[in-house]
Amino acid sequence: MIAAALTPDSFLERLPVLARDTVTGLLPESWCWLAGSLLEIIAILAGFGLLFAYLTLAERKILGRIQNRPGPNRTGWFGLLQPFADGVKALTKEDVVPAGADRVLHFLAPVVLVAVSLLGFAVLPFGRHLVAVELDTAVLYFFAAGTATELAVFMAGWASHNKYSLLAAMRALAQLISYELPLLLSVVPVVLVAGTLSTTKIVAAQGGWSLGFVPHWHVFTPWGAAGFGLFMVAALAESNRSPFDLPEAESELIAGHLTEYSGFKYALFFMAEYFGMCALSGMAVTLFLGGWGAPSALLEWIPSYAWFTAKLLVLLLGFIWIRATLPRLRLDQLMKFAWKFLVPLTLLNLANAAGWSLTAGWTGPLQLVRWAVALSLVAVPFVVLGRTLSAGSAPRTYRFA
Amino acid sequence: MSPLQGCLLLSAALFSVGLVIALARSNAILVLLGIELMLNAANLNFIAFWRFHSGAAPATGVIFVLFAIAVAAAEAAVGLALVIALYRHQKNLRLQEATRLRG
Amino acid sequence: MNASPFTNPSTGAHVRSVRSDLPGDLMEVSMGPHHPSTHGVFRMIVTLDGETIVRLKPVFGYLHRNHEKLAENTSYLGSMPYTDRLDYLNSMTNNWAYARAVEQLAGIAVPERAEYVRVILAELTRLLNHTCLAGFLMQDCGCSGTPLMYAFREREKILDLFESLSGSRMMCNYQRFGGCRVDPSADWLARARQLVEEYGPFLDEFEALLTGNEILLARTQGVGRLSAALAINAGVTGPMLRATGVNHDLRKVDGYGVYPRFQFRIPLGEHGDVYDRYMIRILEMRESLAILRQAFAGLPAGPIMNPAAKLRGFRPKVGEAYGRIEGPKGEIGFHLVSDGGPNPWRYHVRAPSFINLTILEDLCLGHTVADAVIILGSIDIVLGEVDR
Amino acid sequence: MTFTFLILAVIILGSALAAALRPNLIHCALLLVVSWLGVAGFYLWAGAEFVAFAQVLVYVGALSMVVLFAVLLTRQSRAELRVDAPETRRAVWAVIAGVAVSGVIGAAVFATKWDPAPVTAPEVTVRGIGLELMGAHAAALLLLGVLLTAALLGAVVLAAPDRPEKEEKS
Amino acid sequence: METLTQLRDRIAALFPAADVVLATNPSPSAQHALRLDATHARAIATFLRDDPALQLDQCTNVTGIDWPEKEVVDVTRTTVPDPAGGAPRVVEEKTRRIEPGRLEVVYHLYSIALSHGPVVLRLVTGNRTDAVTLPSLTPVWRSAEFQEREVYDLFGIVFEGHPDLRRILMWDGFKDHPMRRDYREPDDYEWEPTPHGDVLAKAKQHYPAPAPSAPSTP
Amino acid sequence: MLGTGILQGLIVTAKNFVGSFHDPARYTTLEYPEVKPALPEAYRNFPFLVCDNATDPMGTLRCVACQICEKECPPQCIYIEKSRDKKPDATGKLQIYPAVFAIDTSVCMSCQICVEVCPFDAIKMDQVFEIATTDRYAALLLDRGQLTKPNAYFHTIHPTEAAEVDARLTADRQAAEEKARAAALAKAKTPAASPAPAAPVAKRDQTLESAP
Repeated sequence: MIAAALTPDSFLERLPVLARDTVTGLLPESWCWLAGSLLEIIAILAGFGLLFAYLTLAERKILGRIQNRPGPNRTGWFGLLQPFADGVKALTKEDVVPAGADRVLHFLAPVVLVAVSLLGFAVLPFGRHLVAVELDTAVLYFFAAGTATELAVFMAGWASHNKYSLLAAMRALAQLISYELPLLLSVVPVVLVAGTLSTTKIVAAQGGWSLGFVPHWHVFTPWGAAGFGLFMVAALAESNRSPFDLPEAESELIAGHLTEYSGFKYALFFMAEYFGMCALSGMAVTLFLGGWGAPSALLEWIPSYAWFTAKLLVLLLGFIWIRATLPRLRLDQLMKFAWKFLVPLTLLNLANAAGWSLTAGWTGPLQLVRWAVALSLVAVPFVVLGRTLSAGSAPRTYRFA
Repeated sequence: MSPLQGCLLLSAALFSVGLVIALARSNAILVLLGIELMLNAANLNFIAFWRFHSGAAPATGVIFVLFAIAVAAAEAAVGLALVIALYRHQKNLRLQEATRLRG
Repeated sequence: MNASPFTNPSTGAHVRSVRSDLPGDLMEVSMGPHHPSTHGVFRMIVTLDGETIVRLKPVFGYLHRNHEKLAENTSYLGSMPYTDRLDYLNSMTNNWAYARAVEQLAGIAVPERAEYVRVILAELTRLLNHTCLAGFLMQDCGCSGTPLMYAFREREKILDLFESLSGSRMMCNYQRFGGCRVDPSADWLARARQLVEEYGPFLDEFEALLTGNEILLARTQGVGRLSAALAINAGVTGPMLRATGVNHDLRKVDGYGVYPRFQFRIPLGEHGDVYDRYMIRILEMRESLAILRQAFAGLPAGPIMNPAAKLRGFRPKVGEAYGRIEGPKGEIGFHLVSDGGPNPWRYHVRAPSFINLTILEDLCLGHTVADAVIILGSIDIVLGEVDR
Repeated sequence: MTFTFLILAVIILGSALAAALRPNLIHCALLLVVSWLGVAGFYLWAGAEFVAFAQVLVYVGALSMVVLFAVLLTRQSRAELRVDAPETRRAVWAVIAGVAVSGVIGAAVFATKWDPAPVTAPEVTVRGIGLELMGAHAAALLLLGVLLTAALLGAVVLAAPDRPEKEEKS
Repeated sequence: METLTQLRDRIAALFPAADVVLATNPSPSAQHALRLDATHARAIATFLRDDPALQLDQCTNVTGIDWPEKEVVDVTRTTVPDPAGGAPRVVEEKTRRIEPGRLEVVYHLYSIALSHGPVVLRLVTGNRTDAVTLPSLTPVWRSAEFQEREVYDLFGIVFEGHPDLRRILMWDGFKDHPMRRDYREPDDYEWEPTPHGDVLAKAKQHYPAPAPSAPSTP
Repeated sequence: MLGTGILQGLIVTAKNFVGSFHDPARYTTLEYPEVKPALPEAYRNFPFLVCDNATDPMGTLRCVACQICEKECPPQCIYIEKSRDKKPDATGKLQIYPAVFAIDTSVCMSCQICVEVCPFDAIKMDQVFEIATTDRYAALLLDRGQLTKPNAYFHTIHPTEAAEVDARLTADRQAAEEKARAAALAKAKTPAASPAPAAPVAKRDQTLESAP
């Protein structure tokens, strides 16, 4: 069978590693480490740079299609050159710094933002052999690296000397304070069950299949599904995407922290937003969707990085789909949602995961009990908290005269 | 100069800078930040001793610092809450003017 | 701040709560005149405490072209195309209101067929306006254009109808004193009938998209509450007034045109908040569809213009008249004073958006910037009409 | 004494000193963030990965936000952010105190006879830290939890406005 | 609803000092009006709003009208019996008089509660220059707030007791009142090459020098 | 339950996304320069002047420079100067003609009032809307030559209206001829009688009364 011949360590699977080794093999021994790291950095920059470019196009095209219009289709075949046209435009536009702005911070903000949002990619395992840095504390590193993004948004908002931007800066801070906690807490169950902070080990813990086609991904457990949902909601907020795009609310604050940015700095903000989105989606794939693992034993011959990319793209599509549909929350509602809904749910989910890992030995009918309890621990709080959260707001019936 | 001495000197310098900030500036937030710096200097010492001094238990220094960071976070949270309460009360943050415990 | 007579309860006037103890840490933001959510060139000078609005002063007039002065220097007929440009979404109802005022001033009768056609066009205009408003309001709530594009997709179909009838999509210039300019053909009526049949499913889709959306409910319910008493006292009309629960619709109250012949209901709100204003408009669209069906069924044959009506050299006798109809945004009225000459001596537009704006500050106080945007959106203003 | 250490020391001390001198509160806070990042870098250099990331997470991720929030909440206008320069007399005394403290500590550091440092960092894994925390330091961990809860509640109570209608923000 | 004449009589009974005149409207619309005097206007307006039989709770429309000074020819016809015993003769006597200029504010009132209306109120200023103060009815009907501001802006009628009497459509620094009949637009427009005859002529007048860069004051 | 409304919305957008690939009712965008919109017959844009004969446009202009449209035009974008001499019009009758007839299309608001008030069916609404120019002023001022288009063109853009107008004009012309013939006959019979007045201008219908 060809599939069997290709698994698990086929040529395709090893191709990127082989390519790297070929290049570093040309250099003297002492340079290997540096060259290897540089190659990895270049690969991540190029890969995600290209992904960013085409993600902007995909977002516009998908939004267009959802809105019954074609989206950009003039530059190149099907508009495929649009991202480059945008890039050229951004580069050639005048860079305006408002009078009275804090010039240094105004300049630093987009740079810091992009730099920081790139850091997270270092520990994502893109494939069986593809992880830039093997860290024992990878998950902690990932979230530590991501914390500075809102700091950069704050810097941009504050340095712009614009009232809308200042409001955006306040919103960014409030949003971060509210959403960092559920984001981290929704990850903790995975760490608890997998017993490690290392991303590669977390992916390894999700390997294998029941019956050959039900993968042992965390998302297929009750706590994992809940954790995945909570993580994605918090990730939406963390990456300032609709419906949590409050700092950038274009219908209220025009573009919030971006109001006073133009040209390439503006493009950098977008780049950082998409990088953040990709990094968080990649983390979600790693933590809940089995990372680079194939969904079925029969499909394992497809290289692992292809699976990772496919899962990543599906999540990114979800981001775009949600953006096309939902209105924006208000700041106080956002905080209420975080503190009164997400945080309790993540805490309960933590307990749920703990119970799940304690009852790992249960079999037979006890297994059913285990599932029932875990499911009810997800569903009941969701319904109850959801009801209290949306208390007083419901579709109304109207009287007629 | 051994690495340990270097680290301890750095820590001492950082502590002094924190002290100077806490003593010289009158803004309550800055004073708090100075104290934070001093705490950081102490943490630096723990790690320095853990790394460059033999005889310590393998994880003690690290765990000490973790506790210190947690306590520092709590301290900062309470401190900043106090700052906000102070601001509500006297409409500025000058510590020299905060001379009464009762409003 | 001005000493406000609103604070005197002995006059029975409606008190506007003005905070006099403004604390120090306030920020004044000038929202507009170029702000994406002010629906044109409109400006709100907002004083914020954090993000909470403690004072809001609307500023407008950026589009002021002294429409009324123009009309005083133009013949009665010549003002008709200018009325298109007042509320540029609703040129048909503007035309009708003006035609009605002139008809009252000069005592011109309108043939029955023309009355039916006017009702058809007015209800199509109502559909158009409310669809647009729903789209704009959702856009203000932060939807990335999707509801707006759906609304515009349907609006285009109505505009196509207007175009093939009157020759222009928005600046229709269709009504005349004593009738309508062109008689709609059977083909046109068939197309309009088909549009009406297809509109119900579109409304269902639109409602499925957002009406039950939890975020929208949270954003709009309880926001910008308007009391019935204040609404009446402040001259608020149209869906905004009915959202507060006041049963007042000129189609029923005045019974102008042939409206008394149709069966339709008036949806009434209860809370007077943004959600009610939005839903009243959605429900009104469904009632409009019912009116349209009846109008198509009952459309009589006959002339479309009163043969006695003059186009050129129209000089009404000395006198004055105030004619009003229920426009999609509220009561649109024209006050005409004639001195017997070819031009009106005084021509005044009672613009519903303009008067509905009176209570903007009352609605926004205590809410946040984000709410101010959707409250303004729910008032449904068109600056062409506000500034005139 | 490595080159990395020197760079880190320059970053840490330089940004802290700059923070001591800047009149602008936001700049001070952001410079201190740099200083904290430097400290995290130091931990990383010293081989304490976990602590380094915890430092970033807590100081850069949370504390800096709270500080900036406090700065913005307690401003009256943009001009207010410029804190008056330190009074000369106080500043002089503060510097004297600072120099004295570092002098004393420095003298002690040089006077003490230190054991030679171990060549490699002690091996500390995340698992090891976890086991230590739940084993030897379980009581301390519990106490810390109580302390953090108390601090959180205290902070909320302190910062909560007297007027009940205002939204709780921090 | 009672007729306007009855209403006038009722008001006259309630406010004996008030001068209420029935202003007839000769057009087919037959929307006649009550002309109130300024001193009692607000009291009468409050009465109209609060009277249970009227409940004119909605002031829909507020307009200003400018009536500049004009010469009126009054024709009085007198029938003179022919002393000769023939058919009586009609003698037309023409008198010319100057009707003084005035500004007028018209309020259209409706009742939502009782679904009737309109009751039209008119307030008249003394002249068009210095006696242009009228009482504001905004304290009675909030809807008059912006509309009275508009009348103030465009006609220059000063409403006493208005909470926030500022210009509303024109900008704050604007001097004149553009809806007055004798308003002439200031000669301040920017020259732009236009083929339109009138404008061209005006431009020539405005810029007598060939160089359009240096506008001269008229 | 929390989230059902959101899910419903997501389903709608998904339906539209899929529908945009196969359902023309959902994918409504026209890509303009390549795909031109189908203009309805009633569509109106700027006015043009009708001449009866394309080979001699100025000679067969229907306009007699009565200046009614100039007076009635709300934005006053029409500018007419009467000729000093007279030229025979299409029916051979001597008429004044416009020496200058200009429309400033930068001012014109396409309201069609000039068409409605014209008693001679001489000015009609065009359908050309791609008249963007780089010159804001002179290029948007259309003079007599640019404005004049033959009746055949009018037939192509507004066939129904043009047919009506032609029928009416023919009827009027015949009536005029008949009247003239009758008058001539009567004149021949009773030369003392006053000559019949010149054929009245073509009247559209009763709604149009003669200009004041």
